[in-house]
Amino acid sequence: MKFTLVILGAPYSDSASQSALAFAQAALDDGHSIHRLFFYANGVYNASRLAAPPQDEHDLPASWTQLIKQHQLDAVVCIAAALRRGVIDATEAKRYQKDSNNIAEGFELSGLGQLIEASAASDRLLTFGP
Amino acid sequence: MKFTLVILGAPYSDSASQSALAFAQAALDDGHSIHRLFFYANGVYNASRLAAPPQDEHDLPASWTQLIKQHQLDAVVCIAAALRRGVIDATEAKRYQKDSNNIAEGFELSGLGQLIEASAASDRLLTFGP
Amino acid sequence: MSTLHTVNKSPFADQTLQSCLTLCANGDSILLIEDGTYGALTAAPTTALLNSVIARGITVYALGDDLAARGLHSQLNNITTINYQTFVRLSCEHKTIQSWY
Amino acid sequence: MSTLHTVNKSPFADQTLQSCLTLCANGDSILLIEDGTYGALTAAPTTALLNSVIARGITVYALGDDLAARGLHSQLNNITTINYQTFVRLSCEHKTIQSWY
Amino acid sequence: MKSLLCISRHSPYGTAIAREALEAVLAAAAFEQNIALLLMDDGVWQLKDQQQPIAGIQKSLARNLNALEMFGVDTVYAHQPSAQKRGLNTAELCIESIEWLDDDQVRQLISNHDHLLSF
Amino acid sequence: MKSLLCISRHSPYGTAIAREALEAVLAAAAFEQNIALLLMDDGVWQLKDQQQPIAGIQKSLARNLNALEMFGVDTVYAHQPSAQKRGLNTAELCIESIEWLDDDQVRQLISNHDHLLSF
Repeated sequence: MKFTLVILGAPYSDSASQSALAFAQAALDDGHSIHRLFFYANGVYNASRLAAPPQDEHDLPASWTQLIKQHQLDAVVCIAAALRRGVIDATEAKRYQKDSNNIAEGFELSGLGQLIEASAASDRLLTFGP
Repeated sequence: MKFTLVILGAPYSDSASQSALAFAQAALDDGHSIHRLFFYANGVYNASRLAAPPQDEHDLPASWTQLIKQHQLDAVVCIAAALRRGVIDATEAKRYQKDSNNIAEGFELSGLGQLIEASAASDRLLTFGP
Repeated sequence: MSTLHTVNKSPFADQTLQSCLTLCANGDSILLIEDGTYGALTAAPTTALLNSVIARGITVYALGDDLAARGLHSQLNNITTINYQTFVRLSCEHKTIQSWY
Repeated sequence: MSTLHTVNKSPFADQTLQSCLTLCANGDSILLIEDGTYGALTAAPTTALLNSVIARGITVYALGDDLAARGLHSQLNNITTINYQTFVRLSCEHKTIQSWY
Repeated sequence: MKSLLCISRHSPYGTAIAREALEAVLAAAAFEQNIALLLMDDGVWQLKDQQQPIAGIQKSLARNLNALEMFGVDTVYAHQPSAQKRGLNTAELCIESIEWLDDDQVRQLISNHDHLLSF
Repeated sequence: MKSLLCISRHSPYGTAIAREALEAVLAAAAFEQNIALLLMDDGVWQLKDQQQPIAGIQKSLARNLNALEMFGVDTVYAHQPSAQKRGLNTAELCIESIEWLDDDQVRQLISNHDHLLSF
């Protein structure tokens, strides 16, 4: 089956991101495909490459980046939610005259239309709430 | 009176930051002093300089930066909470081999000891929860 | 010395206001902020407990800005509407502040 | 076609599980995850409602990883413990998934 | 075309989730998708009239609700028992075209849609 | 020296707030401040024995609670009615030195401290 997962929780403060990651891994292990990961609301914080958790702690953003790379997943971060929260790429940094950016490899900023398109193209849509 | 405020909520997703800012302004207007602002848990996200909310929306991180500057406030961001969440300064970026940083002007990364010291030095300690 | 309790969660969704009302002491004050202001409504499940707390002499306040944002103007319990300046004053008048969230 | 309901909040703190149990339909399934697993306990305020839902033929599951993290091994309601693989399978077997949080 | 139902269960100003739910609904409508909105639990507070957010600090959520019709979302569904439990007077609402549903009608509405967006 | 009471009301793994509360208590103890910890509401779940967090993903909170004594926080206070309401068996706990308080004793504890850290 084709899944789309919507992730609404930040990586460290609640469990949504961790549960979504475990679900995504289980779905892929089972031979299903993931049409899109859509990071929205506080979920956009998962797309930062600047997190540096202690070495004995799970690095959730790094795990997402790895999963996305390994399975060539489409990982979209809602651009409106991300700009409000300070998750930006080089293009937006230039547009808003910010001197740096923080988006991690594998994530792409795009609009809510990507969520709508994904729901139309997927067999199952799951939300992981904060 | 001398206040210390502990801010535990992210700037956009819940109301803690907005309430704390309004309280801080009212306290300063009333002639009280703020010994320290301590940003902890998801409150550390207030210290990012990369947020770019729409022009017709309140820019909370910018308002904090302005208040801190105007009143020369001591604004400490818990370093352990911030590193886990990807809020870092130039020093930590170098230490963790990150290619950029995102902390806003006026905020300083430091340890939980700064919260403990502040509580000892303040008449009142208020927490603004998520 | 007494405590100022702030509560920021809706009593229709969350047990927080109920816990606060159960544990507040004589001489304390309670301030409803953010979604806690839904606790000012007579329809709230906490109304009986809140009225018994008020009857004990505990004053219950609500932040006017937060009531207004939510359109809460009518059918309110016996609660005093205040602004941030009064919130600051209440924080000075009580020794400690407990935030229930 | 039926719905899989996931619930991630503790019924001791939050009304979410109660709402889910009130609105689930015959043929649906319920999966307790994260702090929702506290709803598996017989001491939960939602237990009577949960048992009536089970009696209607709705199956209630709980994620084993989340039960184990919290040390919830005993005094559980009549609930099936599952892993993420079964969570994926349940998502396939129901047309829609409603996340209660 | 698949039908989408957005279920919005949270109050309007305490968190941003109600606003972000409405933005998703508006996006779906703008892309001419079959989208419906169901408000329940504290989500029905979004319907309260006379919302007066702090000028320059908060943005009105009632305005987003009012924009739905313009984008072609003609009906907003709301769970009647949620409103009743909260003493939300159905004569004091910020939008007009609301279809009130009881428990069974909510179950029916959910079963009539292909996907749920849970907020 | 001012006395600090940390009130921790949230469950151990659903959010990070319980862990960050314990880290604040450990910091206060490390700086040799007068600090006490009170667990209530879902915060009493932190005391449950046999917590088995997912290896490599979650970190044990019971370990942080056990570290308290080493840092000189001798007694952890817990609200007995919160435990009773949850069916938390006081024979199945992850630490030993707990002082159980009823409602009145919690009020007394709060009034005996100069500052509260609310988690």
